[in-house]
Amino acid sequence: MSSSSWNVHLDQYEGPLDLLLDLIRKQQIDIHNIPIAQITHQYCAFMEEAASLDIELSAEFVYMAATLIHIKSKLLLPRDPELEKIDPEEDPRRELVDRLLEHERFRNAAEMLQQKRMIEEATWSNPQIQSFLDQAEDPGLDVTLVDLVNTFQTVLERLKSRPAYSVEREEVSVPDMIRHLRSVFAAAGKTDRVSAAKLFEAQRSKRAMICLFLAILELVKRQALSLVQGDSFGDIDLRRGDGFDQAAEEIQETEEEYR
Amino acid sequence: MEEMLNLDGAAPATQGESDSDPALKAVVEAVVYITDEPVTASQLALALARPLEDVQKALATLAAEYDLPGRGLSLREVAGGYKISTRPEYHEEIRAFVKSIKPPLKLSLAALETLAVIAYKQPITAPEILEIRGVQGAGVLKTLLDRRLITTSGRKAVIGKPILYRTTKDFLLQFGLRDIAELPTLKEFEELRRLALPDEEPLGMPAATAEEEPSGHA
Amino acid sequence: MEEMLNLDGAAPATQGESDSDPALKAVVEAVVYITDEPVTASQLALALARPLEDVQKALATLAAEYDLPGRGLSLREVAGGYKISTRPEYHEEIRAFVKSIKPPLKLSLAALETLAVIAYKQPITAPEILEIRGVQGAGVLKTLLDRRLITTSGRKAVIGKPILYRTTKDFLLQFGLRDIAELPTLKEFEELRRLALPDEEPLGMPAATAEEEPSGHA
Repeated sequence: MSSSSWNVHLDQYEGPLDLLLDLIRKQQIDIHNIPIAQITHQYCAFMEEAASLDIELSAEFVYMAATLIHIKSKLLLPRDPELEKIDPEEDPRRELVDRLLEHERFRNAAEMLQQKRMIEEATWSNPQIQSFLDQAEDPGLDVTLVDLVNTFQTVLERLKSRPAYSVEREEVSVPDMIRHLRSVFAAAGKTDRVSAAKLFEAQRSKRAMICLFLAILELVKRQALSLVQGDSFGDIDLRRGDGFDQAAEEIQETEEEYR
Repeated sequence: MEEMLNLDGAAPATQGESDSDPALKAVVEAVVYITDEPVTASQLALALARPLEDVQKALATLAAEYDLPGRGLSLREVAGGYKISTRPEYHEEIRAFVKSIKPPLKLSLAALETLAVIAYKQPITAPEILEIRGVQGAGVLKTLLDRRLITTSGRKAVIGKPILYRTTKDFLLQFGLRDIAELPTLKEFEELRRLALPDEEPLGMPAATAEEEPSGHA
Repeated sequence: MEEMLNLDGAAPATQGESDSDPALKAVVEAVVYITDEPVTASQLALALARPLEDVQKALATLAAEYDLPGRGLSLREVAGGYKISTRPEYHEEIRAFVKSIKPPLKLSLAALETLAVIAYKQPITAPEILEIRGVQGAGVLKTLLDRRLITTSGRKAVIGKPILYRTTKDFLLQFGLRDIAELPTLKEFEELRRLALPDEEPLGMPAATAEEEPSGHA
């Protein structure tokens, strides 16, 4: 068997066991009596060929090559016939053969599953249970543990992608909130008015709310901000005063120093 | 009725078969079963590339066979086409059956998310759940409490003393867990996600564990 | 064929019917027809308030009747319950009429092999699977988990407490298996190979498939 006859399969061997099995079966070698020197030679030729074609073989291929060489050397080593009588050594190929046979069994099992699946794919059912079900029922998800884990992962990923100030709430501070207020007013444009309720509702933690409240208090104290209420029991709005930007900057600076 | 006798009684050996091709009859039965809208003889003839008369004959034979006693289904002509349906006389029993089957646990996405957060972060308060999910989910906790998937677990010693929630025994049962420690860690799942594992484990190593179990099914 | 004659021709009155109550058989057929999940004999017995043996008898009779030639449908046991479906041999003809084409379950050979290992050795841990397959790559586990073909099954009491995996009911459903015991034993595979070995040259059956399959699936 020339090495070129198997290079078409180069990328198809998922692991070294696949390759070995293929070498053995193709050459109709008795798996219980593998000519280890021949197989090792072919195996190494395959690896060289893969290397020459720049095909990256995984570490298991290298490991298997070492195993083969090890077995080969063990077979070459003469055994003391007297010792053999007392303690007959197991065929060094034995473990590998067992693994190969087991691997082959599962390969066959996989094929069997594939066939079963193909048959199943060719059948259809048309259950009519919907016409007997309560229409009002909530079309929920039929959940498993895997769904639970996947869902939690999704939640955490969403959490990561959210704006930073709401995520790391431990980091939220009064200066952060003043900065936030400035950007809110900047976005509000000429109206100069922002709904206080909406601002508070947007906060996702108690700490953020407290910081926002303190920031507003500070700005009101400096008359950079005023609270206005259209009618009694109406919504409270924040109105930006003239010195807003300057006062905000000052507070930020001093607060920053205390941190 | 005559047709039925003809088919069934008088002609066990020859005639019953001769007036309709069994293979065609089988295909026709399968197609009528699978279509939701009544299917007409000419639709069938066209799709199966068979003479219309043959298809009609097959349909008639099928209808007669479905009409025999001891059948729970009927195949009949409705609105110009043929369809299979359950016989009305068994509708009471069908409804009773549908009611009796325990529906699998169904949860909305919001409920599943909340449950996942509680499972991994328990005990946890409602504001903390909200914080992690980033979405307002009113009523979800109540759903989970009602379904006994979660329960309250004291109060957290912070301002406002919010209620803590944790998962229940029913939760473990539902998800086939012996205890909460069996819950796969996110890290474990993350590892599965990566296509090829780096060679953390030299190939030989797990052999010991594998060998303990060769008894399996093999 | 003989059976058919027996049931259909000779015995509208006596034999075919005598071994199961026709009314019960009819209800059972109607219920199996409507359900989307395979329905078990005990579910039926409970809901219909009938003895389990009677229901089992009715199911067996029905299954045999559906098995007769000239039928386009089959009523068979899958995943522990009974379901009605079209027969695979009419696949081509039916396809044109099916509205909701189920997405084909495309599994790589690697995924199928991993699935086979889990099916035969369950419950089994990821390192054990890798050891048997002789390849690194837990990526397929995630695929199998996401497709609900396998699920976690606690943890193994060894160092590191690795997660155990097992196949699911969906696995049985998607592969049309009654239960996991229906899988041929691994020994049987070996025997098949041994039987086929002598005439490997002319027919080359197992050797040929072993050679050609990887190219087909990969």
